[in-house]
Formats: sequence, C-alpha cells, structure tokens
Amino acid sequence: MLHIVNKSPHERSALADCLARARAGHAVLLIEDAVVAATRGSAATLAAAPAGVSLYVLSPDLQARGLAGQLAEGITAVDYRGFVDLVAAQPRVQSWL
Amino acid sequence: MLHIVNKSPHERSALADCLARARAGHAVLLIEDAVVAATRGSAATLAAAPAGVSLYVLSPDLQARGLAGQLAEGITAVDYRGFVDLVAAQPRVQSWL
Amino acid sequence: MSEGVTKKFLFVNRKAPYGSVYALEGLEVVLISAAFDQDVSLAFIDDGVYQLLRGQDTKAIGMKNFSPTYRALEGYDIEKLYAERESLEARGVAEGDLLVDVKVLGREEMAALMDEQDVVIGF
Amino acid sequence: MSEGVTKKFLFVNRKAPYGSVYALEGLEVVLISAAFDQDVSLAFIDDGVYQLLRGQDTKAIGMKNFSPTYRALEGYDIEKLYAERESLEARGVAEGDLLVDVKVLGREEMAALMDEQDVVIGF
Amino acid sequence: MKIGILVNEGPYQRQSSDSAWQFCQAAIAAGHEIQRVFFYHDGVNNATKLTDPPQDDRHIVNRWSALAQEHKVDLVVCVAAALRRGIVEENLAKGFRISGLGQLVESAIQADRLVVFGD
Amino acid sequence: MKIGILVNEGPYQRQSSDSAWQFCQAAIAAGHEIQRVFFYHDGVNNATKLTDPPQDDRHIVNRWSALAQEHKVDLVVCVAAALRRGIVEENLAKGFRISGLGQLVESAIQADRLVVFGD
Repeated sequence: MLHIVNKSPHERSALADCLARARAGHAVLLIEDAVVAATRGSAATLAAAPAGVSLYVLSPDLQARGLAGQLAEGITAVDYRGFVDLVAAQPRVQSWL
Repeated sequence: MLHIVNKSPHERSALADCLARARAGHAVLLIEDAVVAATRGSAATLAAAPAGVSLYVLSPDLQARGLAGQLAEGITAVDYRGFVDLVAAQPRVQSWL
Repeated sequence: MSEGVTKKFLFVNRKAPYGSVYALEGLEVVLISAAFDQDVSLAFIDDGVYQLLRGQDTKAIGMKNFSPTYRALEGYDIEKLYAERESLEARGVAEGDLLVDVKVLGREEMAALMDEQDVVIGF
Repeated sequence: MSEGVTKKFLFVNRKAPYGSVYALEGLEVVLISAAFDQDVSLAFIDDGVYQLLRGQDTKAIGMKNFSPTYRALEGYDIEKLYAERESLEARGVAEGDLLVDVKVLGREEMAALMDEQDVVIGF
Repeated sequence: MKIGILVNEGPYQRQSSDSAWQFCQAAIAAGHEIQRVFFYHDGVNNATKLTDPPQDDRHIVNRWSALAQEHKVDLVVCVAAALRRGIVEENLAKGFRISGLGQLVESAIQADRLVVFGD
Repeated sequence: MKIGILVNEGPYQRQSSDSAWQFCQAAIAAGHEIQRVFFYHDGVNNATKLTDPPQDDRHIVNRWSALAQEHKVDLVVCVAAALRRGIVEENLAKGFRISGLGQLVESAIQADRLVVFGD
C-alpha cells in the first residue's frame, strides 16, 4: 500500500491517522503541505511510523516551501517521476484526505 | 472578542490554536463540525479553555449531527439569533479558519 | 459491465457529516458502485463515525438529512459496513448510538481489512 | 476613502503557502488595504510562519513564488509584521530563516495584540 | 448594528456559505443591517447562475439572490478571485455584482463588525 | 500500467488539481497510460472555460485541456456534482465531457491503480 498524505501535521490529524493504520511493507509519501512533516524541526509526528514502513517526501513541494535543506534523516526525497514509480510499485494507493 | 471555530478538534488544530490565544472576557462559539467538541465524549480539547472564557455551541449544528443530547457541562447552546447576539455583544470577531 | 471483473472496493469515511459534502457525495458513489457487481465494503473511521449517529435533525440548518440512506444500503446489497472501535471510543460514541448495524473492528483488524482491498477510496 | 475613519486591522496568517491559495489571496487583501490609510498589522502564527521562509523555489510545481511580495510590503507603508515565538519554535524555524524583518512576539504578547484590534481577518 | 460578512468557500462543498446565509437571515430578523456580503476565494462560486441542485436540496445561489432582492443586501464578488475561477458577467446570478477587493476593506471600515465564514 | 485519477477540489483554491496534473505528466513521460481523470466534488470546477487567471500564473483549465488533446486523456466531469456547482455544456472547456459517477467506478475497475487528489 502507498499512503499519500497532503496536510501539515501541525494543522491536521491526517498524518497521525494514516500512521496509526500503516503496516510493515507499506510506503508513506508526503506531498503538498504535508512536506513540513519531513523536516528536522517538525519530525515528531513521523516518529510514530511503525517499523518496516518506508517514508518518502515529494521534493518539488519541499523546494517550493523553502525546506529542501531541512530534510530529516530516514526520509527519501523523490520527484514526480519517483511518485509515479511508488504508485506502480505498491499494489494500491490510499489518500488520507 | 468572539472567537468562532468550525472544525472538529479530532481533525484540526483550530480549536486548540484558538484557545491558546483566548483571554478572560472572550467568548468562543463552536459551529459546523466544531460542535463535536461540545459533547461529553469529546470535551478534552475544550478543557484547555482559560478561566473567564465563555463557551457556546450552535444548537442547529449540534442537532443536525444527532448530538443535541450529548452537550457537555459548562457550554451554552445558542441558536442563530444567539450567534447574532454574541457578535453584537463582543467588540470584534475572529474566525479560526 | 467491465467484462466481469470483480474487485474489492473499500470506501473509507473519515469526515463528519454536513460540515463538508464528502459524506453525502461519497454515499452517492457507493450507491452507483452497487450497479457494477463489485465486492464493496464501507469503513467508518476517525470523524467518519459521526456519519452514523442516530437522531440527526437538519431542519434548523436547511440541509437535507441523508443519514437514512445508510439504512437503505442493504437494499442495494451493500452489507459490509465496518466501524473502528478506537474511533468510536475516542469520541464517546457507543455502538447503540448508531443508526445502522455495523461490524465493529479493532484498529489492527481495520488495518488488515484495508490491506486486502484492490481499490481504496476515501471521503 | 471612508470619511477619514482609521481602524486597526490585523491580518492573521495561519496556513502554509502553496497547499492552499489563502496565503496568496490574503496578501492581495493586505496590499489593497494600504490604499485605505488604515492602521494595518500582519501576524504570522501556527503554520503561517512557513509563509516567511527564505529560499522558496516553486519552479518544479509550476506555481508562482509570491514570497518576494512580503519584502515589498514596506513600500506600501505596511511595516508592522509580527511572528509568534512559540509557532516558530514548534516548527524548528529560526528568525534567521525568515526572508523579511519581523518582530517576534511571545504568545501572550500576540494575544494582547489581537485583543487591541478593530478588525481581525484570518487567512 | 451594521454587520459585514466575508464568505471564503463555494456552495455545497463546505458548510461556510450555508452558515453565512443563516447568520444573515437571523441578523436581519434581529433588526441588524447586513452592510455587505463579500465573496472571496472560492466564495465567488456562490455567484454562478448555472447552478442546478437536486429538487429536494436547497438552492444556495437563489437563496443569496433572494436575500439581495428582499432586503437590499449588497452582494459583492471579488473580480480577481472570480477571474481565476470562471465567474464573469456572463454567468453571474441576479443580485450579485463584481467589484474589487477594496470593497472588502471598505466593508470592514464601515461596518461595526466583520464576520468571516470559510475553511 | 493503466492509472485512473480522481480530482476532488477545484482549481487555484487548493493544490490538489496542480498535483494531479503534475502527476499525470510524469506518469505519461514514464510510459504509463492515464486511463481517465474523473472530476468529482469541487473538482468539477476545473472544467469551466470561463477561467481567466493573471498572465503570470498557470492556466489550470487550459493545462487539462492540453493534456486531453496531446495525450488523448479522457477527462470526465461528474454530472450530479457539476449541476450543484454550475458546470454545464454551456461553460465546459475543451477536452472535458460530462457523464455519470459510473465512470469513476468503471475507471477504478479498469485501471491498475486509482490515485486520489483532494482535501
């Protein structure tokens, strides 16, 4: 499963709600305002990710917000091509709107 | 000041963000999905309201969601007329969108 | 309709009703899906459990009360409704407060249910 | 324009940029307000502090980078910009990361600022 | 008392426009004046006359038009926000007018209170 | 691989439509097929030809129309959601067609993946 989250963890529960149901082997991709959760200063929410869940962030959205230099450890930055590859690699996609 | 909040405290930080800046003499009115914060089962967020802040909930929105019988103690239910009166009684209004 | 393909569909409801149109328009998709002979389930998690409360009365806000539609789903052969126990408990909602029969699953069972679907659509 | 009335306006920015249009269209209101000779202040609290980060580069998302506009506010005589210390700290944002000079206020001072306004508009 | 209203979201998707309209009705019934309703952001989508909701649902656009007609409420759509979203004279519903953002600032100055409805 | 897309929000107000379009471009460049883009909820507002954003901003509606033309992507607007929001044949942009919700379910059945963009 690829989980997609697009909301800031400071403003919405979406990322926490997603992580509470993610399982080993799943991937979580942060896009749009959710990219702030991938920065060193706001990484607390992602720390709740279960073991075996891979974490990704969409770099175009990180760059747009001036956060490209703030990427926390353990999170892989991908471009839109990488987003597409994640969709293809996982058997299904769930957006946490 | 009349603070208006319209988001569920389970989904968004708006109510907590509002209460963190509310001061004695202010009023907080819960409308739309925020009315769930006025129910006995979800009253934890409102417990952080500073002393001297008056708490109100819009009863039409509470009724719509089937929660009219669940009103927690210390919160006053008002109709739209009561909403208007609160706007008139407080010197200004701030919506926490 | 689509050459006899049957997929497992899960519609995940995570939002309270009336504050946004997602619950209502999500239900419209569910009803349409019945015509396609798919294996359809509905999950109610997080604020989505509020959609199922008894006693919704929308007269004073001038909006349509669509909650009776959940009871009508059975007539469309949509019978797999699940609510998450942790979501109910966090909101002080008891199973007896719900307007339709649902199967209550623990969070781990709910995650397992999500994990066995072909298509997951959230509203 | 309105018979010489001067009110204290506070525009409260609480949302990150680009994910929604509020930051951009909020800034458009601020610019217009300059023409009305009002006493205008801007507050950046909660996720609104992200609007002020240096180094925003929107090329790869195809959207317009409007962050230079914050630097242009001074030319419109809009000089009272405030950011909340607690909001910056909770996000690991340092004052030096910001693209424009702002006065950093503690939460209690920010609440006091809000309390002395005539009009508060949040975006 | 003179009350100005700001609506930031479109019809049907979120409750903001419903809440704003109910508030206006109640305010007028209580003897207040709705000095202006300004539609900004997606709020401009409240002004399209092409809306045609199901028979058993409320007609949000017509409800605003009726408010303008019955109580002479000034309904103003922000021109810049409207152009971004495809609201122009051609599809503008009765009772609405398109104007600049200055009308919002002016409303905030002239009204005793400004109440914002949005997301 | 065949990928279906669901867009739940309108243009400009939220990033959903931008993200969906960028994703479609990248998927096509990677050799995948965008089997359909279905516009639901406020997503139907992506289909109005009356949109006229500032010169220095992207034109979201035209961008979708170009995707349909250049890559024969099927852009479907939900009729029920569109009627609620004033999107009809009269103001429909090039490359979009109005049809029923069944087209979304069909897309989910026929495509290998369904990716949802919204709020």
